[in-house]
Amino acid sequence: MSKLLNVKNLSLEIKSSNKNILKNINFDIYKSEIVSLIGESGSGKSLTALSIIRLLEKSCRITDGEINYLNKNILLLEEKKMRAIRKNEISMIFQEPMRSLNPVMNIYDQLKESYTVKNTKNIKKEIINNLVSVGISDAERVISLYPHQLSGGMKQRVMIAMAIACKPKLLIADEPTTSLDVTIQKQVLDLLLELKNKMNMSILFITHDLAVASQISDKIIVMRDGEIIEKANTTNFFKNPKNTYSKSLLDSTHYLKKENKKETNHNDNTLDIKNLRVYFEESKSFFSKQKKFIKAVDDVSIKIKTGSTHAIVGESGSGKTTVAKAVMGLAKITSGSIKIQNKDISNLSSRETINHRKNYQMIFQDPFSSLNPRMRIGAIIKEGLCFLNPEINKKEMDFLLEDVLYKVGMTNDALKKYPHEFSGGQRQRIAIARVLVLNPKLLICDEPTSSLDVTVQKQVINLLTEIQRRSNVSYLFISHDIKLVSSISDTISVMKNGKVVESGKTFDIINHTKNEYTKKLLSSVPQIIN
Amino acid sequence: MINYIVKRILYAIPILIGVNLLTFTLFFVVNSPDEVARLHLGNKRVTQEQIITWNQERGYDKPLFYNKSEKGLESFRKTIFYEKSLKLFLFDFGVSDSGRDIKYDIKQRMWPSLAIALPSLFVGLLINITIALFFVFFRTTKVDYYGVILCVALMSISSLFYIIGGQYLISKLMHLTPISGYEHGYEAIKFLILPVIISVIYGIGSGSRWYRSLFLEEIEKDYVKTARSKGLSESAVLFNHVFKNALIPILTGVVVILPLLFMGSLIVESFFGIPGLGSYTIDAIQSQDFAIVRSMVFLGTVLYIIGLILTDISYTLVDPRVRLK
Amino acid sequence: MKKIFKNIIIIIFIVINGCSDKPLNNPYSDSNISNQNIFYSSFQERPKHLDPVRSYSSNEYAFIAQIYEPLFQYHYLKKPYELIPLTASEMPEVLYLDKNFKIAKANKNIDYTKYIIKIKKDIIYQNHPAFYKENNIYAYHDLSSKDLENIYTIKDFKLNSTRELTVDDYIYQIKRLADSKNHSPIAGVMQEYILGFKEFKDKLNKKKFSNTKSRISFVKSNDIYGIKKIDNYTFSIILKRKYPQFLYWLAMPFFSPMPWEADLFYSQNKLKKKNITLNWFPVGTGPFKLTENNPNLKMVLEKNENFRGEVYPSVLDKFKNRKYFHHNSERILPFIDKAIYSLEKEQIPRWNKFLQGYYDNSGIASDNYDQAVSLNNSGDITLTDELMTKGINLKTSIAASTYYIGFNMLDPVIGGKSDKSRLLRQAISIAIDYDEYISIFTNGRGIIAQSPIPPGIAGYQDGKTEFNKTLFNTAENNTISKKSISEAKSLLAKAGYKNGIDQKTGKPLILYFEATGAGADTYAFLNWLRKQFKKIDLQLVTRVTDYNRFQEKMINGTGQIFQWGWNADYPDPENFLFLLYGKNGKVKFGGENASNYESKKFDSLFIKMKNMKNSSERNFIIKKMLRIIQEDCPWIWGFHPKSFSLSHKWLENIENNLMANNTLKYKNINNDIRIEKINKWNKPNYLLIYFFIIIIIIFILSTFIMVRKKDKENAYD
Amino acid sequence: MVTFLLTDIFFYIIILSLFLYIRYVINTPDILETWSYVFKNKTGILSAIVLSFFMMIAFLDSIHFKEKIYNNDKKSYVYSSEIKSLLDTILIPMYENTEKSYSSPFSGHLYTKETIKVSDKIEERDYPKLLHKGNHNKYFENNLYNIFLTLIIALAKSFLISIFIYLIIFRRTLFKKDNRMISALFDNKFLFLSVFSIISISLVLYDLSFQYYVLGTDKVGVDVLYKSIKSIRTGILIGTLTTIVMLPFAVFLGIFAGYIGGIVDDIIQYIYTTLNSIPSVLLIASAILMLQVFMANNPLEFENIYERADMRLFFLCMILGLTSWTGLCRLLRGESMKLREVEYVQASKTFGLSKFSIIVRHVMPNIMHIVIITVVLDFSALVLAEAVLSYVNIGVDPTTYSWGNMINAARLEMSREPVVWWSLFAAFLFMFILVLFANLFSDVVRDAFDPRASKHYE
Repeated sequence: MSKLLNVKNLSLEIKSSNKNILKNINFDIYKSEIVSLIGESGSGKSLTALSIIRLLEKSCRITDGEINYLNKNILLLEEKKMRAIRKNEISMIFQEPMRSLNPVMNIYDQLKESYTVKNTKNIKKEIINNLVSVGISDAERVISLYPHQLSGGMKQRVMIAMAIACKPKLLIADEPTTSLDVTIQKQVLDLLLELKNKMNMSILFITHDLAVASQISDKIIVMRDGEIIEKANTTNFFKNPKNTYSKSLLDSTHYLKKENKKETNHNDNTLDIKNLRVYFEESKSFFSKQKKFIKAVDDVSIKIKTGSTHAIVGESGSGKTTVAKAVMGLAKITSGSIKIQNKDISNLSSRETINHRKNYQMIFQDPFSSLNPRMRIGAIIKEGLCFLNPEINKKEMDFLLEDVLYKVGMTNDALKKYPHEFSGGQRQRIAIARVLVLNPKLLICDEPTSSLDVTVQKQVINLLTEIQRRSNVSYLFISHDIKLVSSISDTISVMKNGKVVESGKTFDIINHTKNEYTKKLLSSVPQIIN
Repeated sequence: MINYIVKRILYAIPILIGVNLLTFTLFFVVNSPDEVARLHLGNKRVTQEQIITWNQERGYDKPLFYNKSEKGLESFRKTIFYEKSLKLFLFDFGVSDSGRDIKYDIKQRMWPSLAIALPSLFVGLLINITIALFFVFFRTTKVDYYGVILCVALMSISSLFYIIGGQYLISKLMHLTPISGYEHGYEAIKFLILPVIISVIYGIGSGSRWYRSLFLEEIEKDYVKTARSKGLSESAVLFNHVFKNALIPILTGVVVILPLLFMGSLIVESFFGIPGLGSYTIDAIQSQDFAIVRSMVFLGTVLYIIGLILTDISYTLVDPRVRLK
Repeated sequence: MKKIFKNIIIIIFIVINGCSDKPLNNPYSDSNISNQNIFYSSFQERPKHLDPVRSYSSNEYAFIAQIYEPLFQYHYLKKPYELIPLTASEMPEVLYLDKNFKIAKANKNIDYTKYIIKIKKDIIYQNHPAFYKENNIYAYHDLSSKDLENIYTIKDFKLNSTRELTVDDYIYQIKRLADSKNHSPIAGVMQEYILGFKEFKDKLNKKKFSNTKSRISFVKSNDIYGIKKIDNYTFSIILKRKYPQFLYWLAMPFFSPMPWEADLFYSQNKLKKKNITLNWFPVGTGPFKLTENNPNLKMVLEKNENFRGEVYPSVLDKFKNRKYFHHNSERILPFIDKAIYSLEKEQIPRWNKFLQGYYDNSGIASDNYDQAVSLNNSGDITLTDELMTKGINLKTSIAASTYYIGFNMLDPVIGGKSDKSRLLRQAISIAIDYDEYISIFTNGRGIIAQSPIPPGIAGYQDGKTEFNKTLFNTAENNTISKKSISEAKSLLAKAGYKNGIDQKTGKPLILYFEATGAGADTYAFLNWLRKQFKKIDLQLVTRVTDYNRFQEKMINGTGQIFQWGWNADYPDPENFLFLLYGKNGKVKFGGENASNYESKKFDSLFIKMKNMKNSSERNFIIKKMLRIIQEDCPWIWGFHPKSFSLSHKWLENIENNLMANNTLKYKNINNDIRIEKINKWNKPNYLLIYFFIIIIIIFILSTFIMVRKKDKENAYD
Repeated sequence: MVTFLLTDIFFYIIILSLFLYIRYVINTPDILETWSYVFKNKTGILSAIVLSFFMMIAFLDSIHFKEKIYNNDKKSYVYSSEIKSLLDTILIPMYENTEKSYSSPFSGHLYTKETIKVSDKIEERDYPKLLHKGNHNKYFENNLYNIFLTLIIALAKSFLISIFIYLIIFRRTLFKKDNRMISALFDNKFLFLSVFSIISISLVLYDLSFQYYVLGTDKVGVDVLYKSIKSIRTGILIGTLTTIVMLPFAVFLGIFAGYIGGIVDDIIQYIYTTLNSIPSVLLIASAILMLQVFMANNPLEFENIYERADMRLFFLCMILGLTSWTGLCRLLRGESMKLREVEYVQASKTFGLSKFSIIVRHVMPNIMHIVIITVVLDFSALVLAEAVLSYVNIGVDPTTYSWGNMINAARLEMSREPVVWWSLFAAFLFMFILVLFANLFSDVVRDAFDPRASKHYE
């Protein structure tokens, strides 16, 4: 097997602040093999990719090293020649298909650019074939469409079509599936594999998801802040990772299965949602009288016992978040009832709601936008407290803060700081502290980990379970990641297009579900194979 | 589409009414008709009776909103408000205080204004875009940096300096163009060159800088990276991708002001003695001919609103993402 | 790259060849600067009215005086000004009548004056659609909107005609003066004099008319009984009293003939909608007719082909030495075929265009002054060398007008008859140094006024033998010197404002000056004025408003101190002194006496003086009157502006005659000189263009270089 | 006796709020972060300094007082009605004495010839000597040498002064090393240079103007340099006061429209669309005319020209403000609409906070950057607008010192031969400097605050 690409101690620095962001990277890619580049955000995997295809920002400079493509250093090529290589040899897929396609050009024009041949007649035929080959059946229709008219999966397929148009020897795929739903993700991965085999090209596959990597790649390269810390072929890697960091990565993917603690005999429900409906009125056209509705949540009923965790699973747009909002009173309920500790919140007086509110609180998805950047941590945590029980005095307050910070594993000096001084994980802890300080009976967690790196994810989840064990609070846990959910929840309901397609005990559903959709979900979740 | 336009026009009506009321109150608070009369009757030997008859002729003697002397509908129609303001909605501008028919004048003066405004707009657009692209090409180099500073410097000069300086240099010293004046037909060209050049140069600073920022904004987007990864040449990337996208805000920006071009540019026109609507307005302001000013305000508003509607339409034409609801 | 270079070189080559020395900056359509005899000039603001019944300002006269012909005109060459017949066949016969219209025996029982006026035969109007008849009905007097489809100006009417001038037209015009619908500014004055004018006016205004047509026919059919038509070429006017100045009025455009056909023609509403009105398209018998009237752009006068053969005036031998006297006098007027007046609001372009030779004549604004004029060693005014070499001619003369600062006599502080206020006024009058004003703001183009009366008019005080004794002292060898500031201060102290502090209140005295407009010069002037008051420790507060506000203040008498001016209607002291006549008080009577000055003695003398012919006796009375007002200082006697007018070498027969308005017909143009000079003065200079080309080249090249560089570079650099 | 003109008071308010803002910035790290970006950058720091220098002049010029006159009958002092400013007292050498008419920069005689009496018989035509300056050289007879020496001395002085200043501030910063902004200020060698250059320029001008009219004199012999310096206050006031006037409208309406939405939104939108759709020149024109009526009708309220002119200036600002608030309002509306959906706002909703407290706690602080950007951006535009309005005669009062008025007058001077160029030049120079640095500053500020703006000033 011959070497296709060889990266030899490549180093990169940012011009303005001469700090190295890549420190001598070394790896090889052989013909028709898939190499996965794994690492958390900011580990420099994308930069490596970009420097291979030489599309780095002007702001960073290659200080040292060489990249030999078929034994000649492409870094030495002049731009013109490099273009030719991009056109015919190496091509790339980017993470965000919606942003990576030119919004004002239709698919045909965009695809056309990646062909060298001038004569348009054949090109059209080729393009259509190409699209078909990436699994777009009605290619004739699609080529005349604009990107915004396509679904995320379709876009990514088009991107792939674009990349393989020139029959490249090397395809660089930068997190090609991260922004896609699991079901779609699976299809795309399969497609890549198929293509690879068909036109035996090599793929440099960049991802943060070990499971995905394990499924497709022959070789694994783990990066961490600009350095390669482990290189191994896939099977070995997942059997016994040498590096400690790799280990932590690895075991952060599988969670300690929650020991089924004995049934809480008093079966009063912390949360009891009965046929909840939330319809949004579509902005109706100027003349037509009758209103159109988007049925975000349609006839959903959920019960949560005290101290237990209920998870809502569904793909994007399934209406799971809307349920949460409805409970928190952020979305108007069209019909149905929501009881929290047997109080129907929809008919409470404003005074009562204020008293009642401290019992149910919410943790948001993105810790970066859920903390006001202009407020000190202290103020952020206090905010709810001061408002919901004003009678509390200074001393108690300080005690409470200290206590809650301890609970979420932080120290007092945080109080004086501002959010931007913390990492994502810490922020999420703060967000938790903010609600925890009110010691609520019900916590709604809306994808609390999805925007975090895997290792951090684990810590947060652990924290949550820890909290639940101490003060037996019940969770309404919303997530798209059925794998994660299965490990921490007692009961699950699976949502699709605003409806609950299935719900019940987690164990039952994970292991022997009846429902097709659930099956699909489960099957498409990437599992680490070893 | 049609729905949308109809809707927009319906929305426009209350705005026009608002503007109308506002200007009306402004203008009839500012000067009582008597004073206007005195101004227009000249300053030698003006008797009160002349003023009264003058007002009668122009219907300034009527009550503002409600006319008791008349009965029924007449009591509303025989008022200054009805005759001076509401009639504007029918584009019936009436007679200027100096006794000329305003509509006629506007029709006549519209064209010289356009004759300046259109060329300066499009030549300016062309030059500014070229310069902007130039900057973008040289981005992150010194050329770009000092270029931008130069633009800022150009921006920081008052338009008056451009005009005075230009006239002095080109007309007085170099004898390249007439100092001022206007002729109809193709003769107009030699009178328009200088004002057009000046207004173009005046626009370069802000214009090219603004377009530059638009281009840069686009050039940082992901799809540009995609395009590069296809191995397109830099110029191909610039023109086929960046340019196409940046053109959307540029075009629509042009469309907004397109109708307003009729209004002409106040300063330039009056400096170069070009009989357009701009100088018309200035004269009206200076001689306090409120009939004209009122009409111009109304006209301006209408054109502005038309501009807005056109913009939205043009969006749908150039940007596939936008659909009118 | 080579290709590009080649192209660039070619371009440059073309451009350089394209550059000729032919002037590019000719502000007229090239066809115009031809061998046709065209007079080029400018007007600053569009004339508001070209209807003789309305127009009263010099910028309007500049046009209509060339078109309409009143009965009399001023002799173009003679000084002092002298009236001569224009359309009249001779000067009118004047009869003084007693109360029952008999010839008055004695001077004292004169109650009426009768003028019998004869006009020349076969004077005919310019060709005009209003006169056009088809089988004895006026074709264009009842136009339908269909007829008007592609008619935008008077020229668009295909068919024209004309008719002879008769006295009816003069009579009709006088009636129009009476019609308050026409807002004639002199209606008020005339009803004092013309017998039956007022009655006619009231009758007319009482009557309600369904439409203008009927109004016109009414005016046509009814008579002012003071005015009698004797035959087609003779008519008589009876005045209620003796009023010698009336002849001057008859020389003004107000008394031009107006054919009723025209009035009727223009009264059609459909035409009004197209701005075709009598106000914009005059109809006259004069040497010129207005063929293009675009007040936003230019106005064009063309030779009236129907103009009778009036000839250039000749005056006896004192003009023999004039180089062009011989070849012009007795020649038939007008000399020029066409006069083009372009709208020129800004002063800068006007002056520059004049220097470039595109305007034939120009005044001198104070800012161009030292560029134009210098005083030679002997102190009299000549042109600067620059203009000399251009061969420009200068004419100076002192306008029959005066500028003054008035005190509002109704004001409690500054006004009133009390000594206190008079002394204050005198003090201020001394303090304000008009010599300086003239030198700063008019570059010495004016002479200090001793009294309202300007030079060239009976009763003028020259400031040598006769002068204002309140403000001036005689110095040695009969020159006079202004009283000193210290004297002013002592006057102020006497008035009870020692060091500008009111002795009663102990507060500084604050006076208010009403300024108008915010012209570029206003600021400078106000500063200067404040400096003047400061000299005697007085605080002056200036209130700047627009002309409307100013007028209003004058009418309500709320103003305190203000600056104003007066232009003579006719060269007679009465026309100036009436500005201080009590019965003309602006506040009380809405007259022209803006400072609302009132003095029994003065008024009685005024009435006496008013109706006299110029005579030593009259001068004596005037002198007495002047003494009174000079004591009271209702005004600060400002200055009489000198008017300078410049004209190019090729413009001939320039006499500045400030009373005569119809001077265009005398002017003549030598076109060859003009063309030669214009070409000489306006050689274009192509430096800029080359410069720009070079810039562009650099622009292009650098881009190309950059492109190549970018293609060359590799990842390391 | 110190007197407060209307605009003075507002100007003090502006200065005060400026200081308050600085304090706020210094103890909120993240904003300090952004600002320190501004001060780390050469353009930013230079323009900041120049602007603050102009500000200082304007401030000195806004401290007004009346002089005492001794009334020797009453044996007591009374106050003259003439109002002077602190700046006037500093600029005495330019202020106290005036010539007759035009004189060119550094020249010793008037610009135009006049007939001068040599003896009582002979008159001749020549350039009259200037009364006060141009003929009284301090050091040398020769002008060039003299100017040169004056220049050297001034430079020396200013060097010492700036060193002094520098040390003072520097000593203060030794104690608070952690303070990022100030350290940023003083890492920058550039700072010293710019401070020095400004001080030296002003000192040179000042010293020279004891002996010469550095920028000549105008039609009535007033020192043009003096006029241009006095105009600074007008320019700055128009630039700042206007925005101050408009801010409350824009901010509150904008936020309410955006955050509360519904009918409120509709009404506010209606208001600003209506105002927006009127051509602003016309709106301003008519408003100014109205103002003139007001002033003509109650003349007694304005004791003297200063107050009168000041009143008009103030109203001009008001009117400009009223016509220009709509843009910002729209921006803020959009932004607070976005904020309404942001998670931390949602979070505090879940605490059941009231709309108002959410606006105050969360929305306000997070739109401030937009406000700052617009304020800085508008500044220069407004200064330029003043000139144009004055040209149309609807600008500031003709007796106010302003560049607009200077340009307006200069239009006539340009047609003179030889040209009187210095008034126009002076107006151009000062206006250009102010606006240029305002623009540069605003650029840097926008880069710092606007997340979308590309930071191309590295």
